[in-house]
Amino acid sequence: MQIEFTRQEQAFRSEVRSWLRANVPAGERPIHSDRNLDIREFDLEWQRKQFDAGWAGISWPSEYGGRGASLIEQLIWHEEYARAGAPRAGSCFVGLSHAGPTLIARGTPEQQAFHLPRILRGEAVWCQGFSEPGAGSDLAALSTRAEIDGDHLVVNGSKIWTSYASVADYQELLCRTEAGGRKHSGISWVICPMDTPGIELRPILTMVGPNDFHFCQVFYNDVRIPLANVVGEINDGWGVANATLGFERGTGFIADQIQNSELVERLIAMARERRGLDGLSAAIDDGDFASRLAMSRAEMAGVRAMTYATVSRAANENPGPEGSLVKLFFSEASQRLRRLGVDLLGPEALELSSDAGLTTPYLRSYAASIGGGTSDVQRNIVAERVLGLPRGPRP
Amino acid sequence: MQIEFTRQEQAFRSEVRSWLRANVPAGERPIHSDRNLDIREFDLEWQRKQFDAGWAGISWPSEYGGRGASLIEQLIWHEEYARAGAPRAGSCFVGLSHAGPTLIARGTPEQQAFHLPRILRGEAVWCQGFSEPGAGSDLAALSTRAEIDGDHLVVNGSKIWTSYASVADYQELLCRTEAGGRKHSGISWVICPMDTPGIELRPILTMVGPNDFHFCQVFYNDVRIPLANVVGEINDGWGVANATLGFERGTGFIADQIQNSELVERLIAMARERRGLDGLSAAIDDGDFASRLAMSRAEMAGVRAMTYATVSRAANENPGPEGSLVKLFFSEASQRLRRLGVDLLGPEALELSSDAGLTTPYLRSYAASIGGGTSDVQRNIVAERVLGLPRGPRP
Amino acid sequence: MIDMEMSSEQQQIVDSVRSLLTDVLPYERFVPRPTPVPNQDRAQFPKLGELGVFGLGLSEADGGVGYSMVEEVLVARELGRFLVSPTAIATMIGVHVAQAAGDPELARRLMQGGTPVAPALAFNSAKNHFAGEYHLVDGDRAEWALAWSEAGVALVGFDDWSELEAVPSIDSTLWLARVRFNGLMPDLRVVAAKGLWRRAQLLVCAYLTGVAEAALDDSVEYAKVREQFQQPIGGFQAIKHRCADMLARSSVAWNSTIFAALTDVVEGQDADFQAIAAKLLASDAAFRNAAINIQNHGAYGFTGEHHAHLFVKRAHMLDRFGGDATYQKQRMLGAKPPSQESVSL
Amino acid sequence: MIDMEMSSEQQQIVDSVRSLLTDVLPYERFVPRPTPVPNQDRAQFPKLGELGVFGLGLSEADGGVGYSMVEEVLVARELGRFLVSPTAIATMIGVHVAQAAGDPELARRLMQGGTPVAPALAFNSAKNHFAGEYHLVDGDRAEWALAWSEAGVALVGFDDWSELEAVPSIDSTLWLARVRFNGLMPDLRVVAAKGLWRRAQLLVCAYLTGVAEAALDDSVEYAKVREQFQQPIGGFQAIKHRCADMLARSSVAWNSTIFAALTDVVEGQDADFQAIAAKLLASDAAFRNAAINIQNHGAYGFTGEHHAHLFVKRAHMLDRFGGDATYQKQRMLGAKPPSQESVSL
Repeated sequence: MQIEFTRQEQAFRSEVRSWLRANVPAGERPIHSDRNLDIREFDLEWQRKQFDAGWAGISWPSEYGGRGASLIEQLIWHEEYARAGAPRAGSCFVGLSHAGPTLIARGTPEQQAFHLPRILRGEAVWCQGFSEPGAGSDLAALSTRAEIDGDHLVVNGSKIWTSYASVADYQELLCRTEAGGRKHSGISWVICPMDTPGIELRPILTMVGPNDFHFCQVFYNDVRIPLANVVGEINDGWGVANATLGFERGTGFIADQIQNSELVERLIAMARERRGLDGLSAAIDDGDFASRLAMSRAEMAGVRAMTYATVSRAANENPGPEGSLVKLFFSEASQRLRRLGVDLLGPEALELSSDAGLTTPYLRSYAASIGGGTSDVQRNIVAERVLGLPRGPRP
Repeated sequence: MQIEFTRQEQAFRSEVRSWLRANVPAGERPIHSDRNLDIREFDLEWQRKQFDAGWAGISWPSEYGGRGASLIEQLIWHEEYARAGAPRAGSCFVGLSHAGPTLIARGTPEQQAFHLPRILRGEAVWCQGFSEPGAGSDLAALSTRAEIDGDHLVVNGSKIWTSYASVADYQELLCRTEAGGRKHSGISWVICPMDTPGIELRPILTMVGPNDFHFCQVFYNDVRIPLANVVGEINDGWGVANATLGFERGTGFIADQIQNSELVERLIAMARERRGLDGLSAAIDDGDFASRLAMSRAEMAGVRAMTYATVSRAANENPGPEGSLVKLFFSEASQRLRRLGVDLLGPEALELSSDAGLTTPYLRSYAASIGGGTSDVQRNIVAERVLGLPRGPRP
Repeated sequence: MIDMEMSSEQQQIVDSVRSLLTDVLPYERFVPRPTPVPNQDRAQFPKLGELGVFGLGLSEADGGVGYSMVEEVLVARELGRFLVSPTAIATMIGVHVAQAAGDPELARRLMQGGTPVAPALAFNSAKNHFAGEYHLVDGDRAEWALAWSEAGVALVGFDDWSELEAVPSIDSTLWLARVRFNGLMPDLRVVAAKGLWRRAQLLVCAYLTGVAEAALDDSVEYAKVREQFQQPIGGFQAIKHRCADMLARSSVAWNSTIFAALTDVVEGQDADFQAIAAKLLASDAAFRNAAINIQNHGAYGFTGEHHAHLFVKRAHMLDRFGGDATYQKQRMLGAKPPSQESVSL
Repeated sequence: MIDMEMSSEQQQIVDSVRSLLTDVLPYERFVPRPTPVPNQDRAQFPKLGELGVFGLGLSEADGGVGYSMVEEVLVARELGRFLVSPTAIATMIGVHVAQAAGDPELARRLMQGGTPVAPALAFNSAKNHFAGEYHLVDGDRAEWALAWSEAGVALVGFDDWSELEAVPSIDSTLWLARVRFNGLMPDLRVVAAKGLWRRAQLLVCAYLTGVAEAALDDSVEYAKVREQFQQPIGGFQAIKHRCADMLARSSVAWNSTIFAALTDVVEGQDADFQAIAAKLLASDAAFRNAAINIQNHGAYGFTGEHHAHLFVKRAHMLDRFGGDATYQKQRMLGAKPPSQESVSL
């Protein structure tokens, strides 16, 4: 057991830090709203910049054009990235963190040769098409169907909660290619070009604000996709989709964790400056605020420790369902923290802020225990796969 | 809608109050420990005193010797009783609040004539024999069996969590008189004289303290009970046991609620007097303690309001599963409160106190969400019977 | 007489309000439009006025309907359920202020519903005056604001506002502005000692309880029909137990609110105590139930397409009206608890 | 090198301690007897001493085993799991105090396990001395007590105790007494600045984490075999989700504890910060998991026949050792967080 970065790792950190300091875009990332092409341009430009400097695909093997960084280097990269205030991968996220790695794991050489460079070079935006209106937590119950017609699939149905659908070039699309049979079989993983005729989008407003269109619902009406776009075996899409689960090996939360750690520090500083309810003493002299701030500070330190542990475990063996543990704890801790932020803010909390404020991140935190698998789903996973408790009575 | 006691009710309250003031035993109730006959004597004597003054069986119809008080009068009685610091019914509880009412509802005239006066006059102690080691939350899964042999039942098996078994004369015993068939049928409700040969007791220590033997496990080894002791139809014991559910019509928590309300006030007074961590300001100036005290004060006020609402509803119609709601909220609120007590106490919390202290009641509060149906069971009841949500997937 | 059940007359009042609201202010009005529209609830207030909503608790001699605070509380709960603009609550209170402060003409006008009063949420509750900074809620082009401080409640006319500045609102269905009131003691005011603040507080509690109950109803309804893993999600303990807890919380909130109102009506010495307890419990129920309702709906609950998020946002708005939970906790500890004597009322 | 997994050598240490404890201090020792017996754990300490438990972190030159704080933490966690008398923790710390304060002879004696040190829990943590009122835990006929204040940690010999008064203990398996220490500065002490308090703190954290983990294990084991409604109760979401939350909590507690220990080893500037965070998280995990474990066991969990209640009571004892959560929260806000620079260690 040890936590001490090697000389090489420290050198890597210095390199990352100076490069980021010099290159992180100065301007704010455009607002993510309905069909905002600016955001695509912003994200792709930032991706190109990283590519040109050799940072693109930090976790991708170098034979696929990635940086091929070690897990610890990835940890360092994500830490420095967040601390430098670098913009989120945004519309490049699905390509870099899910579609790309899936293609690496299961794609044909042709699929890889075509798509991987485009993702890395910031030339193509990907989105995800997994969830459906009728299949949320029960993802495998999906019913979007694809019938084979010659050398094409003909897709009909609908996907939902698709981020960046309106600016994406491709979608990783799960659809049912064989009816009947068991729920998890008969699904295929398909590369769906978003400009194919028959695709329609409906932007979905979030609760965060009146212009916050984070997701789309995507409708498929006789959408013809070449059979060559199927990744992996046909009908084995469930396996393909799960091939990259845990691909991030515990590094996935680092940005959020650091952002929240910084938020705790900001709130503590704020509580030292602002007057409390009596208008005289500082807010931090109120034991209730003090107690919540102290616990949040400890919790965020705990999440960091847990992240290091996960990364160090993943370096030795395949990551298991332990990622669910981090998510479970972290999502609730960050919800508590962000609620604390608006409570400290008092009256001003009623004013919708920018993302750098406190109210908007607070509203956004409602998604923390829902997106990427609800806390209920995480608890099932932890209880059944880590603790070995029996599956619940399900029909 | 109205909450104003009538002149008659106020007069009733005065009468109760002065009688209690003059008659509540001065000494403390003996400790409830293993085979402590003192406690039986104490409880029965207090019951006799109430009987002599005409207060026994406050909720029982007068034709069965009870006081026949209205529901509001019962509420007043319980409030005054608790405020006067009158001793808990203790070993008389099961007779007065469960076995007696069951006999009134389903007993034969002979059973009633024999037992009811003995309960009221403080001559007989009853205990309950429902739960079994293998049938806790799933009460109906009980397996203690009773075979018919001539004009007797022969009982074999075991019951658990029986309070006052060691000082009881009779037990209300649920046993299986018909094997096979559906889980809720084939059970009978039997009056079991505790001096019948073949009954053995094993006292069970609680977590409260090294002498706190609140329960017994009861073993039955060929225990012969006359068939005449069956109450209601044979094999209909489940119905008999449920005949008096909700008999208390919301008054069951009044004593606990008042005790906890008084505890909040005591803690607030204590927090004003005791120094906080810094040794200078009062503990109540710590916003964390203040916040918890304020919420507990509000919660106990809320429980009182809820009790009044339940009683007022029960006066109009049969009480439904709403009692579960009060229990659900109250048990957790009182656990929070009692934990707050030991937190305020600081170092002294490590010293086991008397029941009038803070540590012992704190430890006892762990039972609040377990005894009388766990909080999980209450949530199932509320969700299924009040909200109409589907029963969970059970085989 | 301990009776906390609605009489048939009270039930009728509730039914008629509910039926009107179902007609004119259904949740569907919150479905987002391509071009967002400002809150239109106030346009329906004359209909509410016609029904007597705003003069419910004023005596018939003063031109009101002649019921007590209890009936007002029953109606405010429905306003909360339907997420009616909180100007409705401020208007109900404003009527009493105008009448008590000697402007029956204004009281009459407010009662009709054509002159909505905007709630003014104090940044800090001043001890003995009304001047200071406030948030004005849904008060665009309003004539009157209802200011509330420890001094009491007051109607502050448009002419006495300054530095009005519209700000982005946490709840996009409610226009929000910062404003400064300069008058230390507006003419139209009722001092705290008169107890009108308790009525105001309990109307806010009732609204918050309505929010908590509506969030529960929303969850239960969804849990019965939404299927995952081939069964209604309401069959899963995770969901059903959360719903049970929601009911426990909203029941406590409601019973505390109505108990406090009934205590006020009989002039119980613990009326302050009960009104403060009710606010803490109602606010807590609204916040928690609203958050859990979003969770129970999954991603759908996080959208702006369903109204679940509005329960959260209304909880924030109303929590601050008359002082938020932090403030109420301070007051809770300062309040006089019911004495043993007061049990005999 | 970021490696938070146990090496095979470390695993061997843990295994050998666990195997010894399984043998000599199984949970069965807590099954109540007709006549209660005092805690007998100390009788086994020589065996622990033989295994090296008490000198694990002392250098070989000083007669110890020569491992680091990390191995001590690993062992303290096992002591918590087995609910070993916390005198074991105090003895581990006492060895370092004796050695550092210049009494190697005593250090050697303590290491052997025949002279258990009783933890002394300060009523109030004095800023710059050790005098004051303490609770002495399992210290009947002990020679030494380990006092801990903001001044540091010190060994206080029997001769310097006064006003010793045995009191009923919340945990009947641990003798408890009030005692006063009169010496402001005992001879055998290590001042806070030397950082030994962090080692003490992390051994306590590890014990508390062990308690939290053992409570979880107890729940999981029971949930797999206990049947209700014809199935293991672990299949019900109410139970299984609580178990998942327990694991999340104890994982955070463990990772924080070991992270803090590793930070201390490399003399990270944020070592204080991490040690305080770990205490808050470990204490929270122990309290909550212990309480939930009782709930998961139903009535059985409330008895004194099963050891579930001891997890709660040990949490109370250890929480106070070195300062309870209220105190730690104050310190947490006063601590220096890891700076951006320190990330590069």
